[in-house]
Amino acid sequence: MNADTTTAPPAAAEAPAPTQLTMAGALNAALRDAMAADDRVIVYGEDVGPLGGVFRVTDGLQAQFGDDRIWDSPLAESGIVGTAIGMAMYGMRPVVEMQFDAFSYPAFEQMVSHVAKMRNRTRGRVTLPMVVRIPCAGAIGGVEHHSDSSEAYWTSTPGLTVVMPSNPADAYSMLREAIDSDDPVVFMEPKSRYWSKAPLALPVTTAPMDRAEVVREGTDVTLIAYGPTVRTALEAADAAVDEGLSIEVVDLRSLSPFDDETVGASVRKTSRAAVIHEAAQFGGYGAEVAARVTERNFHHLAAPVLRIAGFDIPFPSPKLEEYHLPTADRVLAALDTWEWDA
Amino acid sequence: MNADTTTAPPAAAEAPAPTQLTMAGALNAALRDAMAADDRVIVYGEDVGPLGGVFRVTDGLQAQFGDDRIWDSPLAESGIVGTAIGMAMYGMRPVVEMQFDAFSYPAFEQMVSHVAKMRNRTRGRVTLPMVVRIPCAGAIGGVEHHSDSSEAYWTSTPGLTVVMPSNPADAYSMLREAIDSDDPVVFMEPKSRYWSKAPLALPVTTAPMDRAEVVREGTDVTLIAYGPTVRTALEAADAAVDEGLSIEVVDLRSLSPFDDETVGASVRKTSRAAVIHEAAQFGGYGAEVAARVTERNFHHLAAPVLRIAGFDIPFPSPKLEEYHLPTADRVLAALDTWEWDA
Amino acid sequence: MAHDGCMSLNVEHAPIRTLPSAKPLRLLDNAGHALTGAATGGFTLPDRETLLDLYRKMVIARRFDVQVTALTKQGRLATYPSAYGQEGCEIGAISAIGSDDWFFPTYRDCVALITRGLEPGEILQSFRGDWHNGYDQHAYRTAAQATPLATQALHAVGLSHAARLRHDPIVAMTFLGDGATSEGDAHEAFNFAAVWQTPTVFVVQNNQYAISVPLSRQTHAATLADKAVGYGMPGYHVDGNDVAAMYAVTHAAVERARAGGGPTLIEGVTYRIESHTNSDDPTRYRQAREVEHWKRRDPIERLEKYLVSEGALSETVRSEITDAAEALAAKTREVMSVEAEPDPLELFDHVYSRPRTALLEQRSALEAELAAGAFAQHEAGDR
Amino acid sequence: MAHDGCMSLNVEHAPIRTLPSAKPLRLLDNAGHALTGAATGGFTLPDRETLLDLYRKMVIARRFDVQVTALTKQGRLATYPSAYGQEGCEIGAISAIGSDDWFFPTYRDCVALITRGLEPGEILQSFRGDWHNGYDQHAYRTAAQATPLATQALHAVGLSHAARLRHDPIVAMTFLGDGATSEGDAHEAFNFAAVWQTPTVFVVQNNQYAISVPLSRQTHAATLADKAVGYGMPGYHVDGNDVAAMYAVTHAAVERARAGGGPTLIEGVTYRIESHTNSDDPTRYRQAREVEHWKRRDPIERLEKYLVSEGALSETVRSEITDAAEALAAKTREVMSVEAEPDPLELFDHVYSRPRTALLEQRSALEAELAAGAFAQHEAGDR
Ligand SMILES: Cc1ncc(C[n+]2csc(CCOP(=O)(O)OP(=O)(O)O)c2C)c(N)n1
Ligand SMILES: Cc1ncc(C[n+]2csc(CCOP(=O)(O)OP(=O)(O)O)c2C)c(N)n1
Ligand SMILES: [Mg+2]
Ligand SMILES: [Mg+2]
Repeated sequence: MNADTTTAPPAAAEAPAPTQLTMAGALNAALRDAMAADDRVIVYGEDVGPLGGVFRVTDGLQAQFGDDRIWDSPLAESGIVGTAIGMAMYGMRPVVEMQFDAFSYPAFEQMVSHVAKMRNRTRGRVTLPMVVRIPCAGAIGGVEHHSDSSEAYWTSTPGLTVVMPSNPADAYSMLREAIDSDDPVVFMEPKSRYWSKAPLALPVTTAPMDRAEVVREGTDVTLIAYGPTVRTALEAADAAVDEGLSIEVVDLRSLSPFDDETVGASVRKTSRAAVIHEAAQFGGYGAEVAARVTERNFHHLAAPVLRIAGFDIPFPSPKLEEYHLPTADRVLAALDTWEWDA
Repeated sequence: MNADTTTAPPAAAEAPAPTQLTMAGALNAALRDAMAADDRVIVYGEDVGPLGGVFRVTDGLQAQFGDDRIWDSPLAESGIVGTAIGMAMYGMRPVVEMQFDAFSYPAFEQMVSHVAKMRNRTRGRVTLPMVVRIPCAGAIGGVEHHSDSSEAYWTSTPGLTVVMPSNPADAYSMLREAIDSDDPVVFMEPKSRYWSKAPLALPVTTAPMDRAEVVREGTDVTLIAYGPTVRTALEAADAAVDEGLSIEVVDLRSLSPFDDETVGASVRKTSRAAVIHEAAQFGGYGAEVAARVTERNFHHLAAPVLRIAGFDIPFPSPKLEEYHLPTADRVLAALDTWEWDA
Repeated sequence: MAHDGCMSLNVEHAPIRTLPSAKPLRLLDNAGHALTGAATGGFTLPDRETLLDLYRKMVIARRFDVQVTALTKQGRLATYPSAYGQEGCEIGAISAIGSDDWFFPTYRDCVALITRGLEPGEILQSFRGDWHNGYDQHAYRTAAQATPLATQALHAVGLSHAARLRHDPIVAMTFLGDGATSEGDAHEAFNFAAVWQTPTVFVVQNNQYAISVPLSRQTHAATLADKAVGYGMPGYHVDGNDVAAMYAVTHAAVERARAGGGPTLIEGVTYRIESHTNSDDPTRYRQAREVEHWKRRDPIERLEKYLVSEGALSETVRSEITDAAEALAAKTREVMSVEAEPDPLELFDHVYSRPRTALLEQRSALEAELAAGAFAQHEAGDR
Repeated sequence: MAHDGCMSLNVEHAPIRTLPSAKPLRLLDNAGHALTGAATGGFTLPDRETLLDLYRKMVIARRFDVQVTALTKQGRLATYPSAYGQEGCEIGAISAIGSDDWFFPTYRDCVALITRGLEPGEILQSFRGDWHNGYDQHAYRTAAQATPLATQALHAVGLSHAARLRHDPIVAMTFLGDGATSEGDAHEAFNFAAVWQTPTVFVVQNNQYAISVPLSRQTHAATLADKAVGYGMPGYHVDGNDVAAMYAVTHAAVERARAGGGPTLIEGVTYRIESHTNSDDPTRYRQAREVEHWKRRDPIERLEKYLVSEGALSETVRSEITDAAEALAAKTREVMSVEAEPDPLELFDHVYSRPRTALLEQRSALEAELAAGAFAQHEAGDR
């Protein structure tokens, strides 16, 4: 401890100086702070204990909180989600981890038939305050089954709340909010952003979890993105400046519910919109975005809402993923297909 | 036997006279004929043997083909689909039944990580000629978990082919084609249509499985429907005549792939379209239809593509399902929301 | 807030490796004679008061079941899965837990719910089609009846583990069918419970069929209780039509679980006398002969013979029980005689804790439709 | 075409109810001494030729494994899950099936694939990141390596059942990890196999860890082989570092399966000496001491000691084996020294048998991008 602390300005003690934090670090801090604040918060899953998770999001938590607050479960995802339901019924606030999107599939029945439906089935008597964390999407050179984008499965399921942060500050704030939520939350973490950094002073509270945010203002086009593609959208917006195109970027943050208000306001301003995601285009979440934005803003639209998405193929092997994933170039090329004089 | 048969015109012997057949009966006949034609076709699942399936679609088949061609498996859907994969790898053509949509969820991982991906993963070396039959949707007064509409889960999954007949003739023809297909097919059967009848002379061959069909011509609006909502669309079209509105109805038949050609031609003709389905609107298959039709026909559209769908809620109990399901009235009311002078 | 001294998840109990008895454990034979020796597996007959109580509950529960089946045939319910013939299993087991313990039932287990004190109207709401579930889970410490097979077993494991972490001495009991044991979730539940040593009691009601599929197509194991060995937990193979044996074995399991001794798997061998549900046609897959055979092994008659032979069943007791049973039947008829008309606008109320804008929009749209008389015919009760 | 006289699915075999031995079966002790009596479970040491063959395969497979780990450290592979230390288990088992039999491996089992005759370049394509799988399943009768845990066990059951329906006398063998036994699919596979009495051999490689999670957190059973009891099938608890025992037990199971005797569950007790994959950090969850302990139980050294004591390992044989191993290592280095550049347009070729219009549109779009030089940097090999 620095003997000089008394000479430091008093404000410093209240608002800690920002430090560079990765998204993985921010998530780790959110779990740590949530566990410290509320002993009903428990964490389990595969390899979350001594290993700290394959992405180190739970690093150090078992050492701090012990084996009764955070532990390694047997290797069975339906078991993990199914037991979390029981724990949530008893008033705990379980935060469970699915190791990768594709490994949440064994838990599908528990997610759809119980997590999503419990509150409705019981006329609101049984709420499930639980969080299912899912490291998601690609661009990490992962071998087969390690880069799926599963969001559409969850967003198609009434009763689930589905969110995906794109940056460390949101990661912290939204995970805290998800844990505090009385309803179950599917918390999706874009793997390729785990090591992205931002200066952060914790605890940080960003916009409420169910709100989209305009992360860059523009006048000509609205790019709607979430998770890993927010960066892609921002890159495209940067590059478009040279072409004299002013792009507004909306980070959805919440996939379900969808923030019609924020997105609609942007689209009515720009009159053109495109949505970007990694998942295959056909039946992807972008379909809902495009359908919805069009339905509600048709007479404001000068052009169809475009979808810039993965191809309609299973996620490719590491050497081929770059051809599949949307890039800023591909976004700009897509915008060029519009009849700009229309 | 009628002693007078020799006096009947000779043509009668070649083209059997149509008889009234239910959709369940047509599916039964398709299975029977496929099993008779090809001994690689095997059928198993829960209660498909002596009981003949809870909807009687496999009625009488075990008596005819024996226990080695059609049998009751243990009660485990992942096991059913997983073993079917192995059988298909060995050259069999398994046709397996999931008892209800919601009971296919335990098989989700096998469906998404293997059925959908096997051919791609193995560079086309391993094809899976298998059919997963799923009695789907509601309007049968079913208790909880018996009326889900699961199609969006399958259509969001590249590698799957997803079809849904709306009438007995298609049911027969499409099931035969699905069984003959070298690729896996998710074959969805609208439960509420099982007992709908049509005069049929078997075997019948309707349009190829991947084509949509205009089942009623019209000039003002295109209603896009599939499975149980084709009837709803036709009812709406009938009722609309009084209002002086000419409605064209397209029966999609194939959900994945989507027949852009047939649907596009209709929409370009009418310049207005709506899609109808039972599943919740948010993230439902209608989102893909609306997004796609808009993308490809934007400048032909006089109004946004509407979605008339279930509410964004878990499927209701029997007494409340009528409020949830799209009706012809609701379809017509939705069309009224368009700015018709625009 | 940090790691305190509560019990560690590192469990010290050695795995159990004992094979369940090949013959089902039994305390009363089919003629109502009390057994001694090997057949009992070391369990002793509950005292007379307990047996009388079990008898009373079975008679009442059966009357309820028969009444509901009749009402279903009259079209008053959308569906009803009867447990006729399984009362020994259902009531022996459910009577072994207390009101602070939790119960995770399936669709099959209405007679256990009645025995647990739930009201007929609460239980039958879902089968009448009003709403998916009609009782208060927390008040009765009873989960909503599960339809997706074996899924509820995991909920029971999770809940009882949470209770253990909280040092609450409660137990969770869950029922599963023979068919349900084939599902992956059954396996995961057994395994999680054994690894975590949760206070969970799994009662497999082996009623010989999963809808139409006989046990021989469901397992190649000698008994379903044998599965316990693969999880290192105790397994018991019990005559499910011997309510005394079911009670004794489940009671011991509950007490062991409560004392920190971990989970138990109990198979009750029984038979479903009625069809799977009212829409089933059992003549397609089983012989009348077989049903007759099992009718002669009726759980109520068995205990009645014993009680009579012991002189424990006075006419006063009998008539008190009959009266109670008839009163329940009357109450059931009464509550089912009025068709409930659930409010369609409630459809939107419980999906999320916090109302969503899009759902409120949909609610308004339906409200407008209702106001415009779109469903007037129905609301007039015309269906 | 109608119901012919082929074998019925109604199986007559009685359920097996024997508990596997608590101590792993073993034919050679760690010092390479041949054992007799109870320890062997009645199995006999394979003949010298077989043992020499197993030894040779293990040495070659290990050389391959070590080579691939080295190449992975050099960045030539995206990932590699080593089986160092598990060669006794892998090779004992895989050597028990013939080339007409089918094998359903996991990501862990490259050394079994090498032993089965697959080419290094074919095996490593997926780990290098070229495509999800790089060998011909039908030619090698070997399924693509499975990543979603336990899923492949069901494929093995289905395939072997199909073979049985076709009267083809083949067997399917599948490997599973200790962790994978916790998944619902493992249970469903064991159960389907036992009910259908399929010719399937399940080999559970208990290497003590599922990534970081030790066996004690995975099961409370005394042995993983104990699970067999719950399915009425034979289970064997075997020392997986004794290749002779693994071979003898799996060989017997394969022959029994081929003769119509149904499935077997075999647990090989072994240890993963390397990290889970190259991106794992095992120091976080296990002690160096433990690794050292297991290194002293090396499967190759054990058999080598026996063969030496028997005078069966001449210098000629040794050097022939070393040469073969080095040749394979050289071939592996060579095939991995050139970076494959898979054709991006192939992405669209295999999703469906019949090309879909929408996919062809997407293919054309990518083709145009490529033509326009969108990925020129990459194509110049600049990554
Ligand atoms: C996951 C799942 N698959 C299928 C069904 C359909 N189903 C309802 S009851 C039943 C049979 C269950 O048999 P068993 O577990 O023995 O219970 P029982 O009805 O005999 O009490 C089936 C197949 C279901 N409810 N859930
Ligand atoms: C369904 C599923 N869940 C999680 C994973 C992630 N994962 C890959 S390997 C592994 C550990 C597997 O352990 P084990 O079965 O013992 O095999 P080992 O790696 O030790 O050979 C995990 C959790 C997966 N591949 N599949
Ligand atoms: Mg049953
Ligand atoms: Mg392992």
